[in-house]
Amino acid sequence: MRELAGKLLRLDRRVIFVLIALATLIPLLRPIGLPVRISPEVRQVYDYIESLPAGSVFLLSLDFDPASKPELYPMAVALLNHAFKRDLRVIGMTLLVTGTGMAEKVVSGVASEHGKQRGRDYAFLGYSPGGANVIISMGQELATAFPTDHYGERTADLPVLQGVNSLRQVNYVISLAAGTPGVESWYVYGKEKYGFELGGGVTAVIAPGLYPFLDTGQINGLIGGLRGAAEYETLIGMKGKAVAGMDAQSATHFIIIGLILICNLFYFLTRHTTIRSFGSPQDRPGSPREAGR
Amino acid sequence: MTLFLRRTFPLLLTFLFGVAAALQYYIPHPLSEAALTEISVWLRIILGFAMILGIASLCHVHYAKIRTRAAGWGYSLVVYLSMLATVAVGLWSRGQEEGTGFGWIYTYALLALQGTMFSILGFFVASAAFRAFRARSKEAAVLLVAALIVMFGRVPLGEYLIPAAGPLAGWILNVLNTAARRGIIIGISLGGIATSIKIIFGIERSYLGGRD
Amino acid sequence: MTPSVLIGAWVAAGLTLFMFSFLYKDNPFFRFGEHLYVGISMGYTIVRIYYDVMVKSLYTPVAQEGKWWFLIAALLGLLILTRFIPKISWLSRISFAVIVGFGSGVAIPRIISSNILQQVQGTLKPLLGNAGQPLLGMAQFNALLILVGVITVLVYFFFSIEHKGPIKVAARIGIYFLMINFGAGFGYTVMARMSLLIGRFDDLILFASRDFGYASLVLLGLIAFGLFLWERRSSALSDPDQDRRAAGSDPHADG
Amino acid sequence: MTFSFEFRVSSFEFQVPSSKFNTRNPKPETRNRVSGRALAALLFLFLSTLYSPLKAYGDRPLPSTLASSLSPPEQFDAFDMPGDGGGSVGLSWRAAPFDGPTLRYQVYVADQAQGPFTRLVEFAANTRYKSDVDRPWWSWDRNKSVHFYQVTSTQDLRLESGRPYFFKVAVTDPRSGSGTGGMQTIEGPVRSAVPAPNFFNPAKANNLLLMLLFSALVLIAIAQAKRRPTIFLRRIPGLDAVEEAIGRATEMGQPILYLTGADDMSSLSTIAATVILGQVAKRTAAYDTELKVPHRDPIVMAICQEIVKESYLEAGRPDAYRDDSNFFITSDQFSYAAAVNGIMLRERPAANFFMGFYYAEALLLAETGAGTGAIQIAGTDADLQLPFFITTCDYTLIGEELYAASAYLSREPVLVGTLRGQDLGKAFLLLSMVIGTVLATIGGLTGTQVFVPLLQLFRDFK
Repeated sequence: MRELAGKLLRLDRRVIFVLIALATLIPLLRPIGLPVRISPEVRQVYDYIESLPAGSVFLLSLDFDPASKPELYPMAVALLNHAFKRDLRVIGMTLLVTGTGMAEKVVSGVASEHGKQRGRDYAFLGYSPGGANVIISMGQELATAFPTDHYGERTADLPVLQGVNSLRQVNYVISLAAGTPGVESWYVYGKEKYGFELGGGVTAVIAPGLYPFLDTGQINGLIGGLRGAAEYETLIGMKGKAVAGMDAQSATHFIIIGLILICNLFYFLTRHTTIRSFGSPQDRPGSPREAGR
Repeated sequence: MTLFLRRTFPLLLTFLFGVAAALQYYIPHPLSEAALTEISVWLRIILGFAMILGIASLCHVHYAKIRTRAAGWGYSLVVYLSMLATVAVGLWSRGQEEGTGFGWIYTYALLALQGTMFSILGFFVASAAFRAFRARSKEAAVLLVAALIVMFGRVPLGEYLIPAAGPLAGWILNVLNTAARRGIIIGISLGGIATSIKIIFGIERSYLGGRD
Repeated sequence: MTPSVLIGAWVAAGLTLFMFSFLYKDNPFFRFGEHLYVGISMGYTIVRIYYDVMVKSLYTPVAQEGKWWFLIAALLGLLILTRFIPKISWLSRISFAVIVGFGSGVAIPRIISSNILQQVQGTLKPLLGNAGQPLLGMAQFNALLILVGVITVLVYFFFSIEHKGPIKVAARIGIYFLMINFGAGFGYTVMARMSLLIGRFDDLILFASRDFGYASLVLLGLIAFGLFLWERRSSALSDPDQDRRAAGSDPHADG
Repeated sequence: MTFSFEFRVSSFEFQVPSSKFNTRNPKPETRNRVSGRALAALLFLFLSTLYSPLKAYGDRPLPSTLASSLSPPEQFDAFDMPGDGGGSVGLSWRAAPFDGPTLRYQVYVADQAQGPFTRLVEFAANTRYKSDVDRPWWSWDRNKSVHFYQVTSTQDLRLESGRPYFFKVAVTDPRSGSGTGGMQTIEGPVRSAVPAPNFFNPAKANNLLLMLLFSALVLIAIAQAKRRPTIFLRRIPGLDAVEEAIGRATEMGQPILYLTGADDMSSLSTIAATVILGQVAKRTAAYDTELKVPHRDPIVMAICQEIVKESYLEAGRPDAYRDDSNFFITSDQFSYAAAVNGIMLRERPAANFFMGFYYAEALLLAETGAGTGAIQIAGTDADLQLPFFITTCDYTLIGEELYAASAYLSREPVLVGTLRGQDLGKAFLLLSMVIGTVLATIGGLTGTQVFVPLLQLFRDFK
């Protein structure tokens, strides 16, 4: 028994790697949909979109590039699904040139899943250079900031934008961001002046920094990280990438926790035997010689 | 005269730039802001030139391997070829990434390689945790328990099983963790300030190397 | 789907698997990926430096905006290159002096602002109830804990005082705080690292779809087969004992 | 709240000993009577010096809404905002007895004295006082009886430094307008100000003071150490291991891998790492062990070449020095990590040193190194990466110990003196935090503002 325990303590790292790979892969292929507790800040975003009557204007600014895709892309999918389900008029855009292709793909992809038509039910404006200045000029006149949409059609002619001359006619804006320009820019240059409601979706890293904005009502809701995206998917009843991702998170965390518990159990079993390297301080169990190849 | 140029002049420059850069922080005048931006551009330009040193070193190492047919010299050839190819495509694309071959290399080769190396950390946190988190001593036990609670409380399943785990993990992170981090940060700051002062006053000059 | 995207998917999936093969052991696929990565990243850096630094930050300001003083920076840059000529290589010190001096000077006030003042300020909280609050609530208890933590950790870092008596006790408590910090930091980061892994696996799953010609699956099979062949060849060529010891640094596997 | 009252409160607190929590008793008393008395004396000193800025807190006017007695804003003044980069003007005027939530102030601006004036802002008459501005007492009169509004450039108005602007303030009563058709508005005088950039931001004076204090502490400690070179230093386990690691590499005939971190030469952690490299190189020169230093920054590489060369000279082994022991890989984070991992797996260094600042690649490097069986010693001030080094390395220099390491390794009085200076700095901050917390607690319990000026010394102002 002790021998076995000692052997397990010197477990080949590659066994752990396989366990982690499986714990990630299986939930991604077959999402279990483990329960996720919905936080109020995510629910606020959901409730606000629920409260908008059909035909309201919803602007989604996808202000992120491929580096933040794992966290923010599922948010975009979930929000677009919700908006199209509610028959909102959806406007997509981005403030980051490197994110343009990805943003276009997600907007048009989700739209076609819901049978929505470009120009009539939704628009994708694409990218316009200038960062936060784009928001300012959109506030004055949408057509100045985006004379044409991403596909080269005049924005003024798009049926979906009838009656929408500037940000003042937009009901709800959500910025999905991993930094600046992002949620803060939309607040400072947009909401404060043009009076639309603003929500945010951000990576887990910058989410803590935005809670002050939430407390003061500068943004009405916040979706933070993959977890926030999973909460949103749960709210709209869609088991998407984020839910699958959270399942994988739970699984990998529990694998690690389990491994630690087991190895401590074995450690206490073998502690009093003379297995090399557990007694002397020079040869600490954490030392590499034990790692095994 | 040369001794002055070789030894004293650099130290003098260090002192002048150090003091000026420190005082800049207290000067709100636009000129001082402009100077700061200007100098950071300077540093980028200097680094740009210095990169030639780096490229030379890289090429030298791999050239030596190829010339001596050292073990694995074929891989050194891979370095040369991929570097030259990337530079050629980059110049062809005029440094633009949108819809060019250069952008293609960035998206499909560089991002994929980078993302994969980064994600290997996911495996490594697991194996490091398995090896290191053993309750060998009281300190190690504290480390272990803190890690377990935080890991448990961070994922939906953990929070679902033990609802208190989430808030407890949050408390550990926001209170106990903050306290220790503050201590570490304050200590680091003092060490950093002391190093800065030694450099500015020419007490620490090993970075200049040489004896003359 | 355009051919460039399709080829891109195959390349990305292949390189991803090459790098992951490192988890098994050092092998030719990983070595190829590693060296390719170094070459591409260096090439990318060269191009970026040429356009963003040399053209945008140096040539344009000097030639078009007349900012001649940027030439001083260029001169300092050239001085660094004197390291190629041993006789005058001491000139490079002038540039080092500027860089190191500037770095040290810039650091001091900013460190004081964000790492001392802001941290001390965050610690100075009332330990007993503020007006309107309970005398000893959770907030006060936390403030006390933070104060104790900061102080004991600082005591631990004292170098020139012998750790005995009350100092020793405080330093011990400091160590426990440090351990909690390390444990919590580790546990907290696991999630972020796993997110990256999930993102990577997501891409592989995407590339394994029919649209991409089952790229991930085909390549995974090929790499596994390649590794099998490589293992067989290397164990046939070297005696088993040596192989075990030097697995991964096998000279016979070289290209 | 007057001076005598404040002092009475604090002296009362210090003289009545009582049990811990049932009365609102501040901490010092429960600890030590003597220090309590000393504190009281100290307080007295502070209070007497702070008397003048404090008296202003008392006389805030009673709000009343007698609309009939509207009068133009008094003591209206426009001035360049102190301690800024220009482009901003401050307006202040005395709070009137009729100020209340129903009345409103309007601020107008023009670029000529005759106008035309445009309205900038309108706000309730019981808001925006000088005391609302978050500036320290030494650079701002935090007066509750003076209204204040700061004019800065907006989209519609560009305030340029160096030219005059004209301002006026009007007080208006919106209620009076509802019935009679024209609401009662009374304008004040026109004042002008020239926004100008300043050469010193007094709000940052405490920062400057701390910088001078720490500089002096370090320099004095160094001077002292030169005179009395034997200073006690506690053990740092990781440093004892440096020798052991080099010894083991020599025994095994394997190289030593030394990394200087991810940052460039202007970062202090990198500088510390290069200084330690010098000490390590002296030993490898003496033992004739191969040293490998892969780099991410060409300038750091060049400097490290100088340092290592110098160390070999000092150790009397210039012949053993090789220029390519410092070599460049790439400046990209993860390709560098991949290449260093490759070196670890193929060349099997017997000892790995990770000094300097690291980002996410820390675990990638250290865990691979752990797998190869090398002795690993890390030293970093990257607090986010410390957990990973702690769990994967044999020894880790935590935060400040990185900076201390060179002093330990060289034992030069100058360097050891620096440690003393750092300790003095720590002691100072430690005491400030304890005293500051006590004062904040007393302040919180009694609701007094007396200690605010003192506590502001440790606040970061921009």
